[in-house]
Amino acid sequence: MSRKISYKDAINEALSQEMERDKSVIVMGLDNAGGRGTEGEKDAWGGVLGVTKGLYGKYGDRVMDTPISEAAYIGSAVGAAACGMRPVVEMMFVDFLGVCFDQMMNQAAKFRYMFGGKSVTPVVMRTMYGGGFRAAAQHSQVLYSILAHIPGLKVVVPSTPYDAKGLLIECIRDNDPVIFLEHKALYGMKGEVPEESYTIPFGQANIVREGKDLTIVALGRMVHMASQAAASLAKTGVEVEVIDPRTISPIDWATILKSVEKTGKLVVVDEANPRCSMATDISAKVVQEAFKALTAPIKMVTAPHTPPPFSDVLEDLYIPNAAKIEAAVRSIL
Amino acid sequence: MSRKISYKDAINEALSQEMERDKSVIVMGLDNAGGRGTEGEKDAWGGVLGVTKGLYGKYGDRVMDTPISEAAYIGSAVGAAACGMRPVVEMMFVDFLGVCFDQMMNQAAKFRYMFGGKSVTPVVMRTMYGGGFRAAAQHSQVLYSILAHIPGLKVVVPSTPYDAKGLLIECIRDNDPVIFLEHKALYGMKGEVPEESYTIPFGQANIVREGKDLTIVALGRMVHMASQAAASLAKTGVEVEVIDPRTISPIDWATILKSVEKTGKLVVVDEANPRCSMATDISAKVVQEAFKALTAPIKMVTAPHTPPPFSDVLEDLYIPNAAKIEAAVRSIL
Amino acid sequence: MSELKKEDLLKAYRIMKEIREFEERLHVEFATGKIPGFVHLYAGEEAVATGVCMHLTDQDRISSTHRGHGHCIAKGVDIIGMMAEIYGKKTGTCCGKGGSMHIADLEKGMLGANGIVGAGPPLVCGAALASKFKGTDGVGVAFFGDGASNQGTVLESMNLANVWNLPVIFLAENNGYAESTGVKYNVPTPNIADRAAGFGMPGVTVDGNDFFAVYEAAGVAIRRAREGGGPTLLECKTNRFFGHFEGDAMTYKAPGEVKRQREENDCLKIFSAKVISAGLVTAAELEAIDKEVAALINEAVAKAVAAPKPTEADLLTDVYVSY
Amino acid sequence: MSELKKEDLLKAYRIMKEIREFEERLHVEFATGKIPGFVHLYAGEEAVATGVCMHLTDQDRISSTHRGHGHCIAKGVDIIGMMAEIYGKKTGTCCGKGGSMHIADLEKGMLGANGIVGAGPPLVCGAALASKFKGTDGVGVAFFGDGASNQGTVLESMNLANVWNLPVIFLAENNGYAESTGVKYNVPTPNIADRAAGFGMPGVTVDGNDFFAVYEAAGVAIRRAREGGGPTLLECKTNRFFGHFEGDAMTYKAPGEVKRQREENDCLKIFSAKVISAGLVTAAELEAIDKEVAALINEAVAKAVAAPKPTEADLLTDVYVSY
Ligand SMILES: Cc1ncc(C[n+]2csc(CCOP(=O)(O)OP(=O)(O)O)c2C)c(N)n1
Ligand SMILES: Cc1ncc(C[n+]2csc(CCOP(=O)(O)OP(=O)(O)O)c2C)c(N)n1
Ligand SMILES: [Mg+2]
Ligand SMILES: [Mg+2]
Repeated sequence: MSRKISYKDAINEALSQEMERDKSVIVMGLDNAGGRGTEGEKDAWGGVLGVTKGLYGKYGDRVMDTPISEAAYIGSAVGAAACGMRPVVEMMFVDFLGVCFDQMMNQAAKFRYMFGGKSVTPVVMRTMYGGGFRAAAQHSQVLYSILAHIPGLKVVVPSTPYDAKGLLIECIRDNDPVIFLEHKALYGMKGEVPEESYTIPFGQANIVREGKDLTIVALGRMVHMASQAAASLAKTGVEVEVIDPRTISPIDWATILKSVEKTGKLVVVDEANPRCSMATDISAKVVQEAFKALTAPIKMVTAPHTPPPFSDVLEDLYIPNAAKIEAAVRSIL
Repeated sequence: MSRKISYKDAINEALSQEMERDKSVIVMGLDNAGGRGTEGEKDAWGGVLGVTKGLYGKYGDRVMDTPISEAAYIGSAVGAAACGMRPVVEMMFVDFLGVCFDQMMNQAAKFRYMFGGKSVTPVVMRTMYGGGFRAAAQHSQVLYSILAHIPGLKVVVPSTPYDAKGLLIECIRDNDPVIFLEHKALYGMKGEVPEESYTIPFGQANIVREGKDLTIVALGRMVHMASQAAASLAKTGVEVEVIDPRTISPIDWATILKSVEKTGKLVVVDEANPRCSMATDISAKVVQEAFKALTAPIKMVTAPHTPPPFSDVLEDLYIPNAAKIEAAVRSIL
Repeated sequence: MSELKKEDLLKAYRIMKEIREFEERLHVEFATGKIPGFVHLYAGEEAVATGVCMHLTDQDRISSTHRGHGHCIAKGVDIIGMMAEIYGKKTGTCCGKGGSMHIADLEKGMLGANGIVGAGPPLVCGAALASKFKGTDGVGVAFFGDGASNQGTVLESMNLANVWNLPVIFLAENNGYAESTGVKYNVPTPNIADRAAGFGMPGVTVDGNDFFAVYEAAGVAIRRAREGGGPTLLECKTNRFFGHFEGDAMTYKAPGEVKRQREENDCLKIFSAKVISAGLVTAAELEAIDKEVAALINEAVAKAVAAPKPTEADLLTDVYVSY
Repeated sequence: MSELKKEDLLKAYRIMKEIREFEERLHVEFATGKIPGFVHLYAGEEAVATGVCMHLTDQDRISSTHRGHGHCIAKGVDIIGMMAEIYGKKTGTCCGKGGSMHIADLEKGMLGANGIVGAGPPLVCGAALASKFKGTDGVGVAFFGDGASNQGTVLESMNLANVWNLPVIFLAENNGYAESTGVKYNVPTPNIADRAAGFGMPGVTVDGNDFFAVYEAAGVAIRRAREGGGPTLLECKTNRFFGHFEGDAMTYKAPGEVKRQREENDCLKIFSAKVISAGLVTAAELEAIDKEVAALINEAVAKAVAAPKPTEADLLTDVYVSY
């Protein structure tokens, strides 16, 4: 497997292969084809950053463009999923969840429980998250903690092209509602991705780097920051273990706990705001379940408790980075 | 101060006194007066459970009823707040935030930061939360963790009539957007409440009961469950300290940390679902800041990772109670 | 009337009567304190759900509201299971986990009552979309109230249904009230159907207490949808006989308002009078149905009361298919 | 035209020209890579913001969109500060914390550009409500696009404004596109203004490239609102000359479409031709303004480039008034 493609192309390929395989898979979102109702090119956009580009050419009207009515079209995806389809619906940026959250939180997530187990709702919601684009307070948020808080949703945060493809295919085949979060600053990242279809099961963390001195759990784009920090620490003889949970609901507690049992120390790296976050979630689990093993305070490296700022200097200070992670690690060595 | 009134009446009194004092305070929400556009009584409802009953008689059109358009009317409250009013707007149940969250999360919460400090948005959003009414999955949620995650919002969870009145008046006078969460199962609870107006500052926890053996931090209605557990434990000689943070954003970390420094043990009681919750938030803070003092794993007592069930037997199993808290305490003594 | 065979007329009457009896009985039982939670009764509005659902099969889907019992019964959901559900019993339609506000039966094309005002129309758009992709001629009907007509989701869905040319009927049940607030306050036009034109679809208003008016108008809209003609907004003006939910004293209604409606605008009385005077059905035939329905509701209550509650083992199941 | 004094005509031209020059210059500067983030340009639509805001004072409030520069300039926000903001500088209108999508100036009655499509109309309803309570005759204008006309918040707000009888103008800027999608796909009626009737308010459509048409129609709506007559939906049909955002190749437009619009439908050209041929203003007077505006924009860019960035100390401030 030596073919390298981008995170963005890996997502596109996963969608294409699943649409090919299963007629009940449909794709919908703002401008996911693009150019409808115009006199110019059809398939003009493939979504705002081009992730679904080309699918319209291959699958025609199974790629549905939508009016700017997130609640209605995401709700439609939920309804269609409850009636035998497997929609992959895009909420362009996760920051927009405020206009359509009910359909995910109170409808999709709760149907099965409210209906006594007598329904399945295999809807996938793709959405972009995260900072680095100087896109300011309403287009740079992370927000997956909010989604992970809701029982009934599954939440997936791939950090590499390989994981993006395998996890997205898993999402589409899964019978529960899943939110698939794409970090917009990773779209250009290239990595090895098999051409053939494959899946990665939910709840299976990836040990990105082994180490005995300290455990870092990092999410999404932060996995790469953590790896950078670990590489730098290794030069001074500190062996850090870096874990990428890949899915945060469900989450692979066993791998995280086992690592902390070994290292006795934990740093959690989460690009989100700190309060009630995945960083606190992982910290809390570890202090409950691996307390005896802990030999130092847990450290969290997160964005501060402020909205994302616009200016590049401020955003660079805002997003966790390798230097901050390294400092957090050193503070508890 | 010997007058006892209910939690519900305390809220009503706070609203009335502030409307009396300050003409820029207005109240809006579904049926907050009631009976508009009918041939029957005006002021017929005072909100779905009667909390605002009587305000229309006293303040007339400053009590505004609204169409069922939460995004529009809550957004209006936000806009009015940015233009010199002090609206107290009701989102009937916190479960409805999915239809209007954007106006709180991306508008009210972010204005000041996005606008470089050049705005104030003194809007208060009152909302009911919590279980016990057999109101099932879409009318029993807690969800304050989602709100606490968002920088720019303040989040208040009064557990007694006294706190409800003093905190609500503080909310109304505060210059930031505040969410005021009323536990529907506490409305009937009576307690001493001064007739005159008073405020309780944000970020000041209440030590409900002192003790040296273990710290319980409990929120909202759970404060009473924790007190019950503490009373029962006291009979066997276990002295538990019970802390009610009263506001969760900001939150009084100093009082919590000081208590854990003393007791070495922590149980957090949160009626919410467990993932990315206030329970994890408090656990994470303590393991970061008071690690050395900790002599046992932290325990969380929360609802399980499921939607709220309807049937009374299931709901009783779902909501944390004194017995579960006591068991959690005993498990780490 | 002529369109309907006698068996259809009897069927329509039976459904309306089942709903009425179900609701009247719940009103009584609720007062005893044995029924948990919030209960919103549909009594008075029976002709609407029935007139619409008489056109539907199991492959057509509806979404309902917090006031969902009538829609469920009209769509064929089992009454014994519904009653048990409302009592919070393990034998209920949703195993006691949903309750009155969440009764659903996907096999019957009933996508659920819903505790969130306005949540149904998007779901029904999706159901209709599924019908299109699956190549059935199934339609979707979104029931919603006059109050719900102001919820953004409802308005967005109307537009979406037209953009996607979906076989959807937006069925506005205008009972004059959203909780305690009159439709005259919340809706600034004479009819909710006036909103249709702005989304490029036909809007029709009928007397929702007249089964036949509903049946006919729904028939037109549903045929149009089945044939690919797109969505319709159909408004039915009707009354609710009980409070917004059980426990509501209805002081916002004019004195005698409900009494007058029960006397003059009761869809069951209107239906009976019409079919009997037209000689299509006899009073005795209807009385026979009344008896059967009474027995059925008695049975439903007795079974619900006797049924077991869910147990601790049920608490954590059915959140996910797999996790 | 007759209504307007010469100084008003010159003022209108100056504002339109400022917007045009600001946007054309940003287009050039963006290509150099010095401007961070997403930038949506208003060029082509100047007559809309200008024709409306010429009627407004600082106590009237507007909400804007992601495409907000034109609204800001027309509402009197300082151009030097705006440019610095777009460059992410400490001297910017929002101290560099907001950027292009969040420029606001509450003193000027400008409630903010907005990154959330449809978020503005609710806010403006609140602003108008505040005017009513404070007893000013201030109005609110909510600018939104053809794409935004399908967002539930926008539709809900129209209804709410009527229910509360608010002095609000819903100003639909129909530039034919929502990102890459044509209005013909998203909006099933000939005009967005067709939605007004369903919410009980007047709906008017005008040529948004004709400053005078906008000015007149806005004047009627604003007077009506000030006098307590309630909301109006005013649709202005116009064009955008650049992509949805900078970087968009506009392959969805027909070949030559923008070129044709620039030639035939440029609001600045149309305005100039009208006022000059009517003998109200001379070409020389307009050229003098052009020069002043060019100098102003040069100055704004130069100052923005030279200005300091925010510093670490700014990161954590301004989240709350107190915490
Ligand atoms: C999003 C949301 N807002 C408010 C409510 C509370 N609520 C439940 S029913 C109702 C009134 C609905 O009125 P209408 O749509 O006319 O239906 P009806 O009760 O008359 O059948 C309200 C406000 C809710 N459940 N969901
Ligand atoms: C809630 C939400 N959905 C989607 C977007 C992404 N988005 C930004 S602008 C835009 C198109 C808006 O079109 P229109 O309203 O016609 O305004 P125009 O860009 O033409 O000025 C979209 C889809 C957003 N910012 N917010
Ligand atoms: Mg109603
Ligand atoms: Mg547009």
